[in-house]
Amino acid sequence: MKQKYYPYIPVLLAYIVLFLIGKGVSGMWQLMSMLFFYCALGQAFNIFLGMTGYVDFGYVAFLGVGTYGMAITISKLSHIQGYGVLIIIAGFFLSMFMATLLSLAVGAVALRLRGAYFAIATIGVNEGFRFLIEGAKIWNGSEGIIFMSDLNRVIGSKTASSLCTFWADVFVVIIALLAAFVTLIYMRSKIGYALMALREDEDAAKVMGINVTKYKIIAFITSACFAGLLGASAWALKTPYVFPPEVFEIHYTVEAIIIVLLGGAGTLLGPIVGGLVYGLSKYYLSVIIPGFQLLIFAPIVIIIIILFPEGIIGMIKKGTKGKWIKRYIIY
Amino acid sequence: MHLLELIGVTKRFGGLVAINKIDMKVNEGEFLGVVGPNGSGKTTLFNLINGVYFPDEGKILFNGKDITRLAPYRRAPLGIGRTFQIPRPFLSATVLENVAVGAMFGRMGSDLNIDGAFEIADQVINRLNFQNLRDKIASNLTPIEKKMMEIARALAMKPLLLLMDEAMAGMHPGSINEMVSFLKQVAVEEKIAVVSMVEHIMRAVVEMAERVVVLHQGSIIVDAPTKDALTDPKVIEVYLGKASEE
Amino acid sequence: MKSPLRGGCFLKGMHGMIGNQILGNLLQGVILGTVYGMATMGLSLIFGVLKVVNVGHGAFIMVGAYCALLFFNSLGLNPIFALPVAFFLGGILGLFFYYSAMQRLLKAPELSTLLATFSIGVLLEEVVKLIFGSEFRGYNWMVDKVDLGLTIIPYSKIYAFLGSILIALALYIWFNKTRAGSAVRSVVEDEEGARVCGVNVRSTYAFSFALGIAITVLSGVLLTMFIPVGINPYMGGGYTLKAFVIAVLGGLASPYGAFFGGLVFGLIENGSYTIFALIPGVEPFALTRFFSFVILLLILLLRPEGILSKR
Amino acid sequence: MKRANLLMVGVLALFLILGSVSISYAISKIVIGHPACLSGKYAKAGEQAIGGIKACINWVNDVYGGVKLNGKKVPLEYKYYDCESKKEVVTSLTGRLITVDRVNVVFAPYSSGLTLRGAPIAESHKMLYMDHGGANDKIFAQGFRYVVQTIGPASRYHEGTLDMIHKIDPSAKRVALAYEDSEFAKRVMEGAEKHAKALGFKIVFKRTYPKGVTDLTPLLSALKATRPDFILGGGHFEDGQLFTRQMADLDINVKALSLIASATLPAFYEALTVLAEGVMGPSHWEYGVKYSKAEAQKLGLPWIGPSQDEFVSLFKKAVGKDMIPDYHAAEAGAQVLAYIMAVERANSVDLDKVRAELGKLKFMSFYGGWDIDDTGLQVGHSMVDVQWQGGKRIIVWPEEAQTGKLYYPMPTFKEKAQGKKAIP
Repeated sequence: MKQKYYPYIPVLLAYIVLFLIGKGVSGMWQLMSMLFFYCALGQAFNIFLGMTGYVDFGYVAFLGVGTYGMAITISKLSHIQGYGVLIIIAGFFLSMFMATLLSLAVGAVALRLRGAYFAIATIGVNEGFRFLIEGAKIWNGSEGIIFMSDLNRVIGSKTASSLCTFWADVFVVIIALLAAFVTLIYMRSKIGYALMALREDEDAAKVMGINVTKYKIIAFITSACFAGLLGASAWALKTPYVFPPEVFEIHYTVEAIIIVLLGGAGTLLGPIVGGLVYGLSKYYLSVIIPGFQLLIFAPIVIIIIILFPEGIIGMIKKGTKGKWIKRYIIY
Repeated sequence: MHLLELIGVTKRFGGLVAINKIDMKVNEGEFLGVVGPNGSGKTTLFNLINGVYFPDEGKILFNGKDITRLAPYRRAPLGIGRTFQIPRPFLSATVLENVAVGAMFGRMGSDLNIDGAFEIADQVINRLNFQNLRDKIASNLTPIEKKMMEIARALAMKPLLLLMDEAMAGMHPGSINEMVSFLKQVAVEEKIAVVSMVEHIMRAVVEMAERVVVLHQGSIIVDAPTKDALTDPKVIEVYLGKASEE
Repeated sequence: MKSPLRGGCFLKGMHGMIGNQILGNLLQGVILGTVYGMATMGLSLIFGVLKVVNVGHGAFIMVGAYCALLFFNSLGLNPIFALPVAFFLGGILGLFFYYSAMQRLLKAPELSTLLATFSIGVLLEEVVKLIFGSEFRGYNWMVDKVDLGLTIIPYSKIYAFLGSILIALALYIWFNKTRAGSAVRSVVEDEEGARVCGVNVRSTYAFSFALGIAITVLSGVLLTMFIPVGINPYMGGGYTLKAFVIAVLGGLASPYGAFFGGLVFGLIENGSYTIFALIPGVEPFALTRFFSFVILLLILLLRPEGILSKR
Repeated sequence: MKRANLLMVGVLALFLILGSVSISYAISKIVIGHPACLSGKYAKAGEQAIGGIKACINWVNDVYGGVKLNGKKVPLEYKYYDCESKKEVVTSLTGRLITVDRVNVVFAPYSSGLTLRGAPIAESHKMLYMDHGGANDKIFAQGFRYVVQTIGPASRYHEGTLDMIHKIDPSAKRVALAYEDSEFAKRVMEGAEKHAKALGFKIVFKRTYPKGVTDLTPLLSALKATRPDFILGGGHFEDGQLFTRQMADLDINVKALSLIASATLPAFYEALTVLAEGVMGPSHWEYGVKYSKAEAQKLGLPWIGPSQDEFVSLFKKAVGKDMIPDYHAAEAGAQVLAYIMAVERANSVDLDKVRAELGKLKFMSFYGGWDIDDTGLQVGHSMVDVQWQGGKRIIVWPEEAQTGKLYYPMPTFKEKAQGKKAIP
């Protein structure tokens, strides 16, 4: 029964190692915090994209509302003195709540659609939502919210800056670990098998007695919640401002897709591997050949899609089906 | 009371009628063969029984419960299992996992945990004795192996009614007989009613089925014990009509 | 927001001024919409045949725009001459990307095809950026204007309008009157059937992809005849999103559906502005965008086969 | 062994003596830190800024002879990293500059967003943080004590234009505002609206359009119906081209058209050719402005730094290519001058003293005036207005910076099409 959770050990170790490198080697923390972000992004998106095979092209919208959730809480509650930490926690809750709400709305609409239609619908949701915010001047419209001063007032400028520079990243790591854990729990439960079945053959899955809609929505909401939290910490707390065009930038969705695909969709270890490979290559490409990263990266992605559709972990996993290494490490 | 009962069921697609006012009964544990040439509406009939389509007219009762408009995923737990004409395995999963999924969401599903499901899967695989395939990934199976796996998956659902769409097509006679005898054995033990659908009247069906329903252009032309059915002039006509094509 | 503008509007009277404005905008909408429709036919054709959504669609429009730009600025040639070249270039690009990538992804899940087409778009953008830089370019084709009272329309727009119609018409004839055309159509309708009827589906794939890209690049030229400025490597993104809405309006898998979808879209975008402008305290322009995506969702839910198709 | 001990004693003694004389001599150099945008989407502006900073640092060290501190001349040094225009990177580099490199002042990266990203770290480490690339006024409403601005705030971009028209054409009263719906352009719009009302203009149209818009026809036809005398607008690079082009298509003729960001760029004229004739745009600085020592004396302001031509040649040397500096370079350079002036007046690099002096500081350089209010917002620098005349960018406002007369009213699009140039 215990061994159920062994596959979590490598995940845990990976993040601990990254954390130690970041703390230990001077000047490394920033690179690590970037990697944390990408890994967490992949980990969260994997729960939906990887496990259901549905391509949500509007995923970044959930990070967006998450960012707004934190921004709104802090700027609205900043006048209350002496509850700093509580306000931050409240912010996380609002972020999660808003992300859940949006995911429910989107799920109710878009999850009736399949394949390309679903992808297009979700793009529509993301863009539409952004233009609604700008057009109807919701949450200050295009001017966004700059809440540094509020954050200072809430927890004091010293704490605020250590929040921006250190704790926000720690939260990201925690979110990543949580997402990974939930992924594992799902994989080892009926949810995981139901999702696998509907990913492979939705109609057959129905006939087998699987309530596909239910399981799709479970995965969708879970994934969206983590996205909301991620937005709240990696964007709102790390940069105390939010401008609509920045938080609904579709390229973040694409990055997330690449990470998941690179590491291996629907695998536990995939997002970390994908996040590391993507983050590092992106970082060093931009150091070596600033401005030409994409020119190199785009064809590489195409080649990977064609040659290794299962992603790095996916391939290893396939090779090790039923062997002990798979049961404990590659999952 | 009958296990399955279709009352005046009709299904249309656009203009044309696929299933025309069909009345049909299946008793617990019986072996029923549904025979009919291509396009006679067999697959549509199955899709109506397990809820892929809803009928335009008529009622479908299962164990006396009206399931006419019940979603397919709610029918499997009642005990309706199915195999497809072209097997539809979950390709990325191992054979064991495929079969286990059957158990997980089948009739016993609600009171089975993961491990329980895998035990049942193991049992079924052992009975069909293809342990050698147990940990193979479904995408690497041969078509026949896929069919076998699908039957195992369906049996793991512990169905009361098993709908088999061209289950033995493409198998060589040896394994067909094996299969048939195996199915009979299981069916008897677990009181499964098997509805096996075939395009042509073949020994397997004859041996297996106690009763045959012959479909033609969406309606039942004959519903009789196997021996009488096979000698029925209407049937012969239908199949002579088809003979030329073969 | 009590900007004197609104006061002014109401004083001048809704019906008179606002009415003319709406009509004028609708007229502009029809013209622009036709060009948009033309610019979406390629997307629909490719989806119809290969069941692949070309997320890099806009990048090919961008390539067309650069064709027109070079023809005018470097060769001093009227952009109309760029049309055949763009078509040819598009065909080559299409074949190249089909055989190098798409061919291997036909049976792959959406995840792969969407990401692949997106990456192809990025690749094009970066190559163009490498060659021409990321400045916003444009050309100034001096043509006369016609004043229709309601609004003024320069001839360049009218050429683009007529060009789009003619090309759409040509495609229509080609689809319905030629053998190759009907082969493509049969694959769209029922691939299995087509195979049985002896249509070479694989070559039809390659051909349709190439044709789809070709008319997309071509439409890029037409678009610059409508808007000859702001040409830069990343101009495509906006058009991709528009194309999605339009394609869905037309039923995603039908090129002519897309063409008329474009018309409708143009009317919606231009028409709704003046209406939204009457709501105090909002940014009407952003709302028109929001509105178009609402329509996208509604159609996907209620009539995924498009507004024009009869069920 | 023995020798080592002796040596140590000697060293200690030396330190004691030096220490007892005066601690303040410990400062042997002043370091400016900068998380610059060498790559990424702001690379162009970043390269300019670095060039400008280097140019002015070289001027200080070689021409000016270093920073006067307790009667000694202390050299300036420059320490910068590439932030890749990524918010993720700015944070850590700012931290590194302060904690590891121990710089005396940090110059913010380009853009309001990135500037905001670094501000909290600087603030928490009690470090002076000078902003030459973030125009959003809101930065200075966040309660930062040590953030100081050199770039003019967005809200003032169009003030000069309004003043100019107010002065030369009292009959032009109807103004239309049409800006991009972005954080920056919105600020410009608000500022313009406030100033216009103050000057008694009548705002007949006020609308925005979304980023990345491809067709402005509906907005412009609504605008046309309000018959404005002149139009202020813009936001980014592409929309300005589109705006002017479609004005021409719809034959909307006004006495003046001023667009932020796009109109001052060469690409603007290249794309529109004759249609761009007479179009104006505000800029923080353009090559050719006439700010000079004499000018400064006339206004009673202290003058410091290189003359414009000196600056340009220093800049070319610094970037190592024949490139004309734009306002990104000028404002970054001017910021160096502002800092050393404050240090000299404070006669110390102590944060609070320097900040206090910056608060009082008022001076002119090749970049123009420099003066901040008590929130740190730049109020002393007025922008110049540039107009396209015969394919050249002519500075037409303010008068003390003029390189040519304003062509007013702007020729109609028909006249332009017939080849009429906006040359007075």
